[in-house]
Amino acid sequence: MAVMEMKEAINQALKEEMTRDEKVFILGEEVAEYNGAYKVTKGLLDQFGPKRVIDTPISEAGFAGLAVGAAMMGLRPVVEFMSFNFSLVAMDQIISNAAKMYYMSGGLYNIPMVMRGPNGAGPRVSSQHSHNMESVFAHFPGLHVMSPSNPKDAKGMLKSAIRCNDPVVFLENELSYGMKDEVPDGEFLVPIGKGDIKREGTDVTIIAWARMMSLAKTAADELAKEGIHAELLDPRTLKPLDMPLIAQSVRKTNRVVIVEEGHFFCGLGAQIADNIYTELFDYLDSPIIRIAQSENPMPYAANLEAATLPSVAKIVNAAKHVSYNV
Amino acid sequence: MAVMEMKEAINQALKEEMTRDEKVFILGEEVAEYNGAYKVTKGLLDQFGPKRVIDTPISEAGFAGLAVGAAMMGLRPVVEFMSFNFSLVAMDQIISNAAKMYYMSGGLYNIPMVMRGPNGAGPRVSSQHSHNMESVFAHFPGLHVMSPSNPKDAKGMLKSAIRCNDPVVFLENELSYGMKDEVPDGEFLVPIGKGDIKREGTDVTIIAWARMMSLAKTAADELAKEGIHAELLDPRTLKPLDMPLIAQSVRKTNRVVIVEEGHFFCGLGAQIADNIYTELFDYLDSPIIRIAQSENPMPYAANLEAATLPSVAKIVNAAKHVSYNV
Amino acid sequence: MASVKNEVPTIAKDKMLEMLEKMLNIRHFEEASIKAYQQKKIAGFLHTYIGQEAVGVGTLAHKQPQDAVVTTYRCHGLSLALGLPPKAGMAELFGRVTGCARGKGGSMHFFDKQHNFLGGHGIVGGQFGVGIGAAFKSNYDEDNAVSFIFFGDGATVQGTFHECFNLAALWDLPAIFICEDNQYGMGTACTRAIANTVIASKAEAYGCKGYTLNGMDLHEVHDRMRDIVKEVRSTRRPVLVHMKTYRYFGHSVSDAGAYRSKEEVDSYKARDPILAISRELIDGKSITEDEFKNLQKKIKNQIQEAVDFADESPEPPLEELTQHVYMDEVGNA
Amino acid sequence: MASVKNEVPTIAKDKMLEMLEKMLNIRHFEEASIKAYQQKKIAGFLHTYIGQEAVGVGTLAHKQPQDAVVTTYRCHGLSLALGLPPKAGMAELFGRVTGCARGKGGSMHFFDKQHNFLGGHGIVGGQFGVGIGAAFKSNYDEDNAVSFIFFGDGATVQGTFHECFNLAALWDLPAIFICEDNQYGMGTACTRAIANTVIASKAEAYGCKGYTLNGMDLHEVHDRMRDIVKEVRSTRRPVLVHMKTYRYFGHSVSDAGAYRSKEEVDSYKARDPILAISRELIDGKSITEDEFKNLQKKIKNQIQEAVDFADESPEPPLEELTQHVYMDEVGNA
Ligand SMILES: Cc1ncc(C[n+]2csc(CCOP(=O)(O)OP(=O)(O)O)c2C)c(N)n1
Ligand SMILES: Cc1ncc(C[n+]2csc(CCOP(=O)(O)OP(=O)(O)O)c2C)c(N)n1
Ligand SMILES: [Mg+2]
Ligand SMILES: [Mg+2]
Repeated sequence: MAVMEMKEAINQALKEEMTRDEKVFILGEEVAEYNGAYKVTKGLLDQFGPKRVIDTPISEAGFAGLAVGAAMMGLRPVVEFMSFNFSLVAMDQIISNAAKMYYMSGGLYNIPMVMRGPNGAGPRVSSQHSHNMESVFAHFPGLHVMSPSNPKDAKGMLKSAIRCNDPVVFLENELSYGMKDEVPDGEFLVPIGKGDIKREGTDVTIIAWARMMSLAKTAADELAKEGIHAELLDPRTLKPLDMPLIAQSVRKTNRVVIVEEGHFFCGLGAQIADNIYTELFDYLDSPIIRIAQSENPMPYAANLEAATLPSVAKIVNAAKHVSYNV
Repeated sequence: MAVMEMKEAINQALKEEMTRDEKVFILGEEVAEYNGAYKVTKGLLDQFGPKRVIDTPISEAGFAGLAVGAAMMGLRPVVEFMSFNFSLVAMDQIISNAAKMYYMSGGLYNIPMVMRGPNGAGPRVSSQHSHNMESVFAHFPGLHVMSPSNPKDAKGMLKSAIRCNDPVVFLENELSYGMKDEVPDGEFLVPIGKGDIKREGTDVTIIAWARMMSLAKTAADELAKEGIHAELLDPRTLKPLDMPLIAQSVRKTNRVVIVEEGHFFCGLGAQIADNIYTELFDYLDSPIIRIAQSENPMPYAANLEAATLPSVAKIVNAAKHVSYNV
Repeated sequence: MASVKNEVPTIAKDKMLEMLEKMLNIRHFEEASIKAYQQKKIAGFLHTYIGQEAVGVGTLAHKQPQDAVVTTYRCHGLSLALGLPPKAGMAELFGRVTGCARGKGGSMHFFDKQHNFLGGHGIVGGQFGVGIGAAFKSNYDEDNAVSFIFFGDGATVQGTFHECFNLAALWDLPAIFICEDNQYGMGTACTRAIANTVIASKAEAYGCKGYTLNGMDLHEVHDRMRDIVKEVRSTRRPVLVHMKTYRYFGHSVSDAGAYRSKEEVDSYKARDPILAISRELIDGKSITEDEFKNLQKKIKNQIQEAVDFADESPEPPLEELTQHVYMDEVGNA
Repeated sequence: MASVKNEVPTIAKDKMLEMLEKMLNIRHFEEASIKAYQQKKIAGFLHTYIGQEAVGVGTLAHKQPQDAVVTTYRCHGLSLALGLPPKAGMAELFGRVTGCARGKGGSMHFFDKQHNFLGGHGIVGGQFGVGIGAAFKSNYDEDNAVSFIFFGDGATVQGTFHECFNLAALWDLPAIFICEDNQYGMGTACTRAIANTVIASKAEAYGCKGYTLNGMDLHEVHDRMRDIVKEVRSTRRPVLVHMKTYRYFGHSVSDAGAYRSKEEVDSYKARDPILAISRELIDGKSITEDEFKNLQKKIKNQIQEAVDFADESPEPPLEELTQHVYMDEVGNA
């Protein structure tokens, strides 16, 4: 076990998988000579050479499409979107090609391809650079969607994603790249579709993923001081959801708060809530509260940006609200 | 009042608005000389000439972007996507530009622009041509989303959409273009954000929009035979939702079935359900049942396509299920 | 341009016959599919390749096993040219589990792994990336393959054309971009869609070579493509081939094609490659009239067998509905 | 290429002084913004225009009031060249309600309706459509405007470049596509991104004219753009202008620019347009050394005032959070 930053853990996963399987290669803007816009791919060019670590022009639809074709022919591309905001220009390749190919070819062509990069809010990067894309990608059958909340999971999840024979959208957070924690050496896999209880608790289940789990942890600390013991549940894989784990927790706590960084309307949280209401209606002592971004594009101004995003205070309030409402 | 097909009603709305306001123009593939791939724009070229009814090359990102710029400069473009499947190649223009411009310019540049065309399943058009896009567009603040279920609404809603000073995504159905009904002559507006009760009932609220309302009607007929009186609620505008109307109906029936043609996971139905659970928890006698497309890309084979889509039988079963579960 | 009659034929008699047979196979397959569509055995969109046979057959004559091929929704002809059994094609059109995509893809989404046929794509311009991805893989694995990327005139103005051609040129990918210019994208004449219709010249924007070929002339297609494929196989530089061709029917079976005059359509039919090649072979005494008629009969029978096969084949079992969404079973999905 | 010293100056002295002032204004604004960024008064991305001033100032000297302008995230320089008050620009960078986008846009999203400045766009290639849309509007309303569309070398390989240039050429839209080629897209030299770096030649793919200009030379930019703008205003045909220029700083303030040698950067700084023009005016006795120093001082003071103004301005009130999402209040939203 070594202590390392999130971005190093992702880097380690890439290195290990590229060493294990020479069909794995990486392409994206600035991933090679620049070592990655956020240094996630640092050292990979040196280690694996320009054949397998490839700087692309600013042609997301082109290189995402190239990856689909390469995957059909047996390679295992890892596409880095410098940020997932730029996946919008490649949306058709992701939805109409990557997600649909295996099905519409009647099982002839699967697409073992990972698309990864930072998702969601950056530091003050405004309206066009702050999209959370999980709810969009999760909507379309054919894609798996994963998003880690800590360095250890990041490594184990990305290794599984690269080994997956289907397209995986792997969502990171620029704001979490510097997060430090212990990461197991060598082979360590987190299975796709398995969530994790990050803290046990009895009074309320807080479901949060990616960067939101950090906020949830702080919120849980504050709640503990007031005698409310929150259970923190990280689905890790957002599609498919680990409903058995969610059910187990909700049966215990009977109260749920869902925290997502993205927009509220048609957000993934609505689906999680819907699943819980449908499967566990009788176990709920209170309506679920969802915390999400406020319903506006991301503003630049510091005060407005802060007001837009979920916060520890909002989580604490929601948890109290569902808890007192017995 | 004249009886006309859905596509004629849309055509009439376009004609009236183009006559009323010379800033309104139409562009899209085959809208002019071909009179529209589905004949929705029939006669418009003859009446308004090539300056205002414009055939485009197959460059959706280009012409959607052009419309955004033209809207910023004061024109009122109506963009036809031959089908909304092709909006995926223009996704960045819709999300990053049309939806964000007014906000990120601090209110300097609004975008009075309508994007319209057929959404969802066509007749046996397979995986890449059957996307329901409402849940994606509704996710991003800055867009209004509307989808009519009958010719009369189509006319009144589209006229309002064209007069709206913000971007409106207006989703039609190829499979409903031939639907006939009475349509008011001349000025007739359905306000954005107002739903409609298509049939009053007492036992269960069936929320359905666009083509699904036709299925819901047939289902309601069958249910009535068994003594179950379904109230049929068409939100018409999908964003913003008419929650007061939904609340009023749910308070009466205490039971809800939501029918959408698109995919289940992160579908709009999840958001509607979440709203209802949150606002009306104590009025619900049973968990809501959602009917949606099964979780696979659209297959071509007739039997599989039918199995994928919502059906009258599925709606009837769901309504019975929530009704008997007192 | 009339079909060139070579005194010293550049194509051996056997090869000519084989290509004629392939063209006939496509022609009759498409005619049968139109008929089946009218009988409502086939649904959705149906885009036929009739008129364009020389392009596909003449080009793919040079395909080696390791090469990949990708095209649009107008994909039956190329699949058959590659060797897809008509039964598997027809069954796909009928939506049967015996189809080349198990009935899930339909007319627009033929696939054939045996021949590295990567589809059958419904989104205009959606296949460029797939095609250069296969070319990329060939360089990666050093297997000396080339990638045949077919597309229509209308697709030249999609952003992916530009992005993918630039990528292929930048990275020396062995991709052959073949524009099947049938002069219309649906009802839009290409002069109303493309600012500069000298399509081959677009290659220069990427520092590459462009060629213009008469796609109605099987000799020209076959001979020039032999050289071009050879060139790309060795240079690893992408090229753009502008094939001037024509579709005799509407864009799809539901399009009456009112935007074209009967004269225009007839002028192309007069240069029909099947007509030209069969005449040439008969005139050159390579085959007799009777042999040709027998060949036609044989193929028609085979197509009829394909139709019968499709008709008798079962639909996909319902449990296939949610199969092939994902290859891997993960979590609780 | 050294700056051309004209014996018979093509640009009047007043105009030269005005342009020098504009370039200085941009330079000092950007320097102040870097400082404020280091002091954490500005956050997010900050892309400066330093080095490229001659392009914006020389080009926009020919903008008429009805013309529209659009560019990338590297938008401060052009806004100032158009006449945006530095206070409104600096306040935007500080995220204050007095900013040109009420503090909502930030560095990448300056807007200025008075000058038809349509932004400030963060997505590479995202602004092409906006630009040709404005040109379309000009034809629609017959107001004789042209549209200035600025973009980087890196953006030439986005699909929207191709789609929008084709549309502009097809429909005779008066759009001036101005590629500010600073030779890098972030850390990627344009030779590693663009297959054919003779960028002006790409216009031919659309049947249009392309021009290559030395963007470090204010005279050349000003004089050639005068003719080009005049041409487009009358022909209504789009053109592509390839401006060779350079950014002295990294891609954004967080980029150290290690991919470029000091020699390379210095070679461009030696041709700095502000240096060249101020020397030329002083040498030609259009102004004295002292007058130039006073001008610099005046501008520095104005920029300092802008910084102070920004610093003292309030953040947007919280009720603005959900304002400007929609203009129309509808339904129950
Ligand atoms: C992105 C996209 N836009 C629109 C369509 C609808 N569409 C299907 S085929 C077609 C015309 C294509 O013409 P061309 O590329 O010349 O090919 P052809 O059909 O003539 O072989 C159009 C507009 C589509 N499938 N994809
Ligand atoms: C579609 C898209 N992809 C990637 C980015 C990230 N990005 C921002 S600027 C930039 C480089 C652009 O270079 P160039 O066009 O030459 O403009 P310059 O910054 O040199 O002025 C990149 C890759 C983006 N903003 N949008
Ligand atoms: Mg065509
Ligand atoms: Mg650049």
